[in-house]
Amino acid sequence: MRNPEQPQPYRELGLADDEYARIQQILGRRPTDAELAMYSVMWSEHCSYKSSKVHLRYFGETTTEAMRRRMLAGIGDNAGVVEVGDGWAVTFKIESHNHPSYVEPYQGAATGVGGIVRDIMAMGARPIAVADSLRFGQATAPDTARVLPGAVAGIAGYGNCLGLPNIGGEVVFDPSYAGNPLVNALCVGAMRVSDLHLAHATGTGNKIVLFGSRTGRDGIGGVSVLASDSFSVHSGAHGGDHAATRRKLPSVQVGDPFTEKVLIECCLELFGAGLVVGIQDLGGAGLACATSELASAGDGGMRVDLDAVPLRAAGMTPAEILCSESQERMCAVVRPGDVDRFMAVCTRWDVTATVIGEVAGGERLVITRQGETVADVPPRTVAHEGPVYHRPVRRPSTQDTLQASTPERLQRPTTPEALRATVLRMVASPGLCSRAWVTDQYDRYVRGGTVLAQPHDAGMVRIDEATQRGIAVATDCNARYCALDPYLGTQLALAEAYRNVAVSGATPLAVTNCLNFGSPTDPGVMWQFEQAVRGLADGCAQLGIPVTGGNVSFYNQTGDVAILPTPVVGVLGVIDDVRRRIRTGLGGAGDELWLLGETRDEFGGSEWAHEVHGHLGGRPPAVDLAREQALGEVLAAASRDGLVSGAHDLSDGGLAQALVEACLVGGAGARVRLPAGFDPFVGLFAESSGRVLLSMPSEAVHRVRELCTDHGVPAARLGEVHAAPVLEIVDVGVFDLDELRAAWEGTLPALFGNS
Amino acid sequence: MSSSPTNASCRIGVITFPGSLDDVDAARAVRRAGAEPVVLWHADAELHGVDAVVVPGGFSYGDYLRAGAIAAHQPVVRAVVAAARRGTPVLGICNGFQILCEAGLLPGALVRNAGLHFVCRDQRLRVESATTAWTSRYSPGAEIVVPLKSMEGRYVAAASTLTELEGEGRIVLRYLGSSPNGAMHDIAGIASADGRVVGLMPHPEHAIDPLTGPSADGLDLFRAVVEAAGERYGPLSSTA
Amino acid sequence: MPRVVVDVVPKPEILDPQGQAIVRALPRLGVHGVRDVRQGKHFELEVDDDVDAETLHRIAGELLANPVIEDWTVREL
Amino acid sequence: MPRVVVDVVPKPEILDPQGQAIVRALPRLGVHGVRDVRQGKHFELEVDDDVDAETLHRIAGELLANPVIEDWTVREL
Ligand SMILES: Nc1ncnc2c1ncn2[C@@H]1O[C@H](COP(=O)(O)OP(=O)(O)O)[C@@H](O)[C@H]1O
Ligand SMILES: [Mg+2]
Repeated sequence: MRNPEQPQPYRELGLADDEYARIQQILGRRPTDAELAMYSVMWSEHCSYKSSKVHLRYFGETTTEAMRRRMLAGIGDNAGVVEVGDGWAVTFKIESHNHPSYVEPYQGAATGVGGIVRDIMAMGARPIAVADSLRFGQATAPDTARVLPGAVAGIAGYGNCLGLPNIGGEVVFDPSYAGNPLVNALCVGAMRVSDLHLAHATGTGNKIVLFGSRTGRDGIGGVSVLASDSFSVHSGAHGGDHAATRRKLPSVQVGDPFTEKVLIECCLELFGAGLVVGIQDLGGAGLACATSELASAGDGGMRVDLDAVPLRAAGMTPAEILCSESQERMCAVVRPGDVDRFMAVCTRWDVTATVIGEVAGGERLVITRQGETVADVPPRTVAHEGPVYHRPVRRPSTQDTLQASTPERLQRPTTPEALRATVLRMVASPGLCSRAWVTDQYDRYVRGGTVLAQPHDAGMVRIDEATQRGIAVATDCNARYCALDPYLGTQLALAEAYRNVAVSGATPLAVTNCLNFGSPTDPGVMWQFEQAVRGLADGCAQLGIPVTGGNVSFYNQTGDVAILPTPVVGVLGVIDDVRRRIRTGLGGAGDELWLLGETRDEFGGSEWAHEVHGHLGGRPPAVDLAREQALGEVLAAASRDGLVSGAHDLSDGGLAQALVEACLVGGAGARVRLPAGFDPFVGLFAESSGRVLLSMPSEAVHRVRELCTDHGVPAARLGEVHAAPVLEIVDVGVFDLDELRAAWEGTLPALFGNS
Repeated sequence: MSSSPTNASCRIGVITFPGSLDDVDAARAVRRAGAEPVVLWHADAELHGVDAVVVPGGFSYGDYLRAGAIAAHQPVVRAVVAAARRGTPVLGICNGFQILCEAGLLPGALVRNAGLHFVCRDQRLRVESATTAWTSRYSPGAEIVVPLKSMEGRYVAAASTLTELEGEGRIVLRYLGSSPNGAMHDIAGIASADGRVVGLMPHPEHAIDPLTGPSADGLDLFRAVVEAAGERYGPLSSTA
Repeated sequence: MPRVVVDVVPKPEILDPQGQAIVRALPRLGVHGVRDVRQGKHFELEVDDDVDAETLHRIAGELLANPVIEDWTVREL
Repeated sequence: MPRVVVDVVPKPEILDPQGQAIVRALPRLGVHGVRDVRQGKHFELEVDDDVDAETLHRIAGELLANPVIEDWTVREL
């Protein structure tokens, strides 16, 4: 601003009056344009967590020393890191790219993958796998036909080109995601414990090197616009209207996966050669974020010269250069003596790299352009000392009505014919049908270490060929449960992800999350958020595994209607020998089928109530984390002793769905008699938590039952696996596997086209 | 770990382009087959005297412009073309196949799948020719299962080229079951006239161990050249 | 029957990785002097005589191009 | 600086599923009367004045197009 009288557009940048006042107070003067832009992007909800901070602290408060034992990095770092044995460390994190994926599904989802992969690289790790947790509006809605194929193609296009196997995720449909699709991408990385890199700029005189893509006018102000209150007003004003949303977004980032792949190899060579003191990825808020975070995590002082930044567009202002969200860029702190070798590695990989500044004495981040100082700020005030809100929190009055409308009154199928028809209908429903249309677009083989991927309950990759040590991950969230009770619903998500990892034979170690919610200005939404955080933290404390990181996405709503509260939970596990992994499919003919856990008449938030009656009400299934832990120990022992031939967790759709999936995935039939004690409908479709379907050779049954008794896990014999390609459920009916396969696999291709 | 006859003196080069992805996997398969993998860098027109070359899968140069188009102009490819003319066995896998076609070592081209999506699946294949340098360990007509993962996997060629390939028995692999990508004549892999250069879309390097792939059916491609080299270098020494 | 050409190019401010890759590849072909390349899409349509210009622009803007990141031109031959 | 356009289209005998997909999608937009669509590539080059026509044809034929499956045209603007 040349004219000091002219008012500054802080509101358009998403800054509230008091925030603007605080900036002036910090600086003791009116901010420059560059400073105003930096503060506005860094103080946005997305970067500053201003509405969630006070709640997220609870994760730290509930993490005991015992839980920290294996944790090398946690909340606050680019991504959490846990030690997994043999000197290996694993880092993983989920991040949302929701709104960009609505505006431009392909590029939005693609750059979502790119961003989380750079987070993992910023820990010094080699990215080894990705997973994607996706939510869309009604499967049959026209806009879903635009968003889903685009987002899936974007994840495939970017992830496949990076050479990262896609080993898991979710696809969920619900009307509340229309106009607010959720694209949450997870990345796992592995490194030697000794190679852990943290983002900090220490050592006066050390150089700041920017490397990767050139900087252009990509997604400028995107971050603040995406997450600022000003945006929610707009999206509220004209909900699904793309044109309007687009006008609000200056521009969309386009991903360049090839450059990112080269950047990965380049970074690993730099780490290996010991040429990196500190490293930081450039994501939301671009250079403004990277420089202020590096500086405040280090000694505090830094000088940056914007003239040195390689630009793609002409006439970019300092503010634009600082806030550009051009993808595929990293920022490293390098000893002066290493700069030449650093540059040589970059040249070998044909990666553009430039020294843009250095670590300086003092405590200020000073940024210049053409000899002029365009910003002079205390970096901590930009990166860490942003505003903290204590938003009003109020349990919505509607919550009681919601819980009062129980599923008991819903008409249930009783005759065998009706039950048989319901099984086929459920199997073919968008919520439960095969995800192959999506997952067949993802490379699950690249890197040669994938031991389990879709359609198995958890993804598993080998991290060490010599020792066969591997890791497993699963992401889950049933948002209908969370709507009925956000505290328990989030614990159910944790329980399912934990169970999905456990049934693979791995031992759960750590938790990450992506908390997708509506507007934080809505006290009801903040109540859901607070409940979810507490439920997850308390649950993790009970299971003894820490939350090592996560991501918050607010403002997922249209008008004043928020999405279902969607706290996606990711669980990471370790297995010391991947050859002992347990597959989801049924074992060989003659094997016995057993059901572990207890079945109750629980239909609140169930897939059946949703699909058949469009009903959401009552209470979610009961959670018993001690039981989940006991189940996990049984499965770990069963895997270690090679007792079971297959294991599939029960979740959405209950036993019926688990049986059908186990038969189809294993390519074997089965004869099953439902456990006595309740009517077949409950046996087939209830969604009671803490249950697993096992197949095992009869020789193993005795040992497995002993294990169950020792751990207090109920076990009931269901039947046996047989050679005939038929699933027979006594008193319900007989299903040809072909018939089931046609129903299960036909739905998504029919909706989104045959590929 | 499957122990296989090793031939320390057999060295097989695996090229790394910027954007190569399955090069590490090809090297692993070479090692499993008992040979020593040698890293070949895209920018060096130098093959370090290897006995055979694998052009691996991936997205060289992002597959920008056209799959394999930019890689085909790299120095190392010129060296590969020259070596192939001297009879050095060359295997192009997926992106490698695309590169060999773009470089003119193999006829035809690979274009966008008919379904327009990336396809990753365990693919049933029939071995049509067991007389090439890479398929000699299979029995003709053998059925194998190997992962296929590609976006530009649809083989196309002029009618005259197809007649020639069919006539000369140069179709090495064919897709079985529903076509994954609409390839002409269900072609999954072809060979040069002398049977030394083979290109295929499926990934045998991902089918060397049932733990990490659908089968171990792919290993024999790599074993074939190791054995042939063994005959040149004398008997195989069998070590784990 | 009239033939129509629609050319679609990435907006100037939008990154064009493909064009950039081509620029970098050309010197290896011994070709110099190519400063910049933008890669877009080229569509050739065969339409009935009664398809008017306005319809053609709808087709281009709603189906052939992605207005968020691309510009387009319509030429009737 | 001269600007050059290179258009690349799949040869007629090569199936063009992208073009076909567009033809199939048009009725859903309420658009009728589009008989056929072929999708190709469109390149816009900025070249120095001393880059001659012969070089441009080399660029088109050796890099931008694959003569096995594609035809191309070069236009100087
Ligand atoms: N978007 C996705 N990306 C990758 N894998 C997915 C995706 N959606 C579902 N999957 C995989 O498909 C299988 C079935 O998914 P789901 O039914 O949600 O599993 P579960 O109910 O056990 O959590 C799992 O292996 C899951 O990882
Ligand atoms: Mg599961």
